[in-house]
Amino acid sequence: MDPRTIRMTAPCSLRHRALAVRLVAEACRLVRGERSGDDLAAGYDVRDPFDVAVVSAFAEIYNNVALHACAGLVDPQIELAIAATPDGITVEMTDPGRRFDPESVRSPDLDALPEGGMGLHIARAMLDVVDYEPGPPNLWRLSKRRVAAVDPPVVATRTA
Amino acid sequence: MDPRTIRMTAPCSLRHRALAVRLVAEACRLVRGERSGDDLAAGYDVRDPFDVAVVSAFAEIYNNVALHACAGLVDPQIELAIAATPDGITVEMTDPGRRFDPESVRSPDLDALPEGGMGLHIARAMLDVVDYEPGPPNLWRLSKRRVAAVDPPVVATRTA
Amino acid sequence: MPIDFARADQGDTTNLRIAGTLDVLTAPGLASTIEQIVEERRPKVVVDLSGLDLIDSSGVAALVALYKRVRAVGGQVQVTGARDQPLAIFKLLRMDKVFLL
Amino acid sequence: MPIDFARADQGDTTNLRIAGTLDVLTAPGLASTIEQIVEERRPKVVVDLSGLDLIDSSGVAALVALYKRVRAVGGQVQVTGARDQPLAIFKLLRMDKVFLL
Ligand SMILES: Nc1ncnc2c1ncn2[C@@H]1O[C@H](COP(=O)(O)OP(=O)(O)O)[C@@H](O)[C@H]1O
Ligand SMILES: Nc1ncnc2c1ncn2[C@@H]1O[C@H](COP(=O)(O)OP(=O)(O)O)[C@@H](O)[C@H]1O
Repeated sequence: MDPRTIRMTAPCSLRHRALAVRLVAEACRLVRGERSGDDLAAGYDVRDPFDVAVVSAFAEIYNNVALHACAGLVDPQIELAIAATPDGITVEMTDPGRRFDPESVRSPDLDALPEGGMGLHIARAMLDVVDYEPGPPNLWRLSKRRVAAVDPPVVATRTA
Repeated sequence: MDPRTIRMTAPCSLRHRALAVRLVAEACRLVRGERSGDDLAAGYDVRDPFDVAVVSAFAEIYNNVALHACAGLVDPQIELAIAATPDGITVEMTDPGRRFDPESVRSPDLDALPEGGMGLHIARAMLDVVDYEPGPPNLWRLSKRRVAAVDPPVVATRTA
Repeated sequence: MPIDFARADQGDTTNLRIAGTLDVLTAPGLASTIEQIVEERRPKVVVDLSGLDLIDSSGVAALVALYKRVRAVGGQVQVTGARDQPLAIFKLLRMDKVFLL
Repeated sequence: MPIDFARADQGDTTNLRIAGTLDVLTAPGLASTIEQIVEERRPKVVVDLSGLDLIDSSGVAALVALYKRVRAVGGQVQVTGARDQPLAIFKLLRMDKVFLL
């Protein structure tokens, strides 16, 4: 177990969401190498595009877990394991709830101005990795690299 | 293990302090019964006297643990267990660091305008309970009731 | 700031200012205001999001519902002022064009 | 806002505005400014804390050091504008009277 991993266990409900979201947001600051801990009272910065992406995606996944997976359970708890390094962030979240198949969720038809079904799409678009292993406990693995690869993909070209 | 307990494990350093302090601050909002999770972007509220007391005290104890107890350790980790109920909050923090005797720390002579030695005094004055059990791991138990007892103390009166 | 919204009517135009966070926890608080605006068949609704700090998919859904319903009764909706995280979400969902941001 | 401070001299008076958080992480950033003010033997230092949101015992220690050192070289210090958590800490440490809050 990496001693730098940040772990949290907390009730899985919307009421407790801020505990998890704030922890993830604070971990993003560690990724960016900002000195943490010195801005408690000030406006909370979710302006940096990296933080925007990670916090937005995580909040969608958390909402789904609280609303869909853990609905009806008595005192469900989630577990978070956050690895924040200068290269990026990985958040693993386990929940004791209903399993499901994320592959069954289609991308929304954005031209139709959907009024739902956008959560997973947002998470996938914002992150590099959105993996799910059904359980119980179910495991979400969310990950984003800090610096997007700048090398263009190698494209094999053929002359026809 | 109470399923409503909020637990965190994280590196014990000043750099990681905000993770712990934010979690404690967010737990204070749960004590106050505020709906949490809906003010991520806004100014962070440490105005409520209860929150002011708990966050101020916890930050002092955390600083001491990071600076005095865990100094020199390789990858020290703290563990937090937070119980937030409408009655108040209890934060237990364990650290793998040097043990010490808090009784040996005198109250500062405030009239002398001290330039140090105020941390434990602040914590004790702000909270109802500041207990310490030497380890390892060392355990701090910090607790504050939401509503101070309103009954005046029973004073035995005697006629001289 | 949880959510903070204000409606002000001026002639044919209804100005709706939404500030703070619009998400699964707070969006339900907008529902009755949206309902009223639709019932009153307001011809023009201007939604000012310059004070909005955070939105999630439930918040977007609430705005889309407002947009669709007002248009369904013949009205127009214009969304202005989105910035930061909300703007990023609208762009990702390609709603910046619909909302004329 | 980590810490944010500004020094402005006007005649005999040095105005020092400290905003944000003044704590074990940020207080060291003030040290050289304090050093300078003491070296220059400024006769009057007014510390404006109206923008200060949070302080801890290390932050208090930095202000006390400023106070003592300026006075040791014959100057005066006035601390103004403390509110919320910092004011609660000053009162607890009975510094509200010294600082004339
Ligand atoms: N963690 C989960 N556990 C169970 N079902 C889920 C989970 N996440 C998503 N779902 C299902 O997938 C659907 C689509 O999810 P999503 O794309 O986030 O949109 P929305 O939550 O707005 O419906 C949900 O309506 C729900 O039925
Ligand atoms: N958790 C701890 N572990 C070891 N020593 C400690 C701890 N907390 C406090 N101390 C000791 O007690 C002293 C007084 O602590 P405190 O009242 O917080 O003031 P300060 O940290 O400003 O000196 C510290 O200087 C340190 O020597």
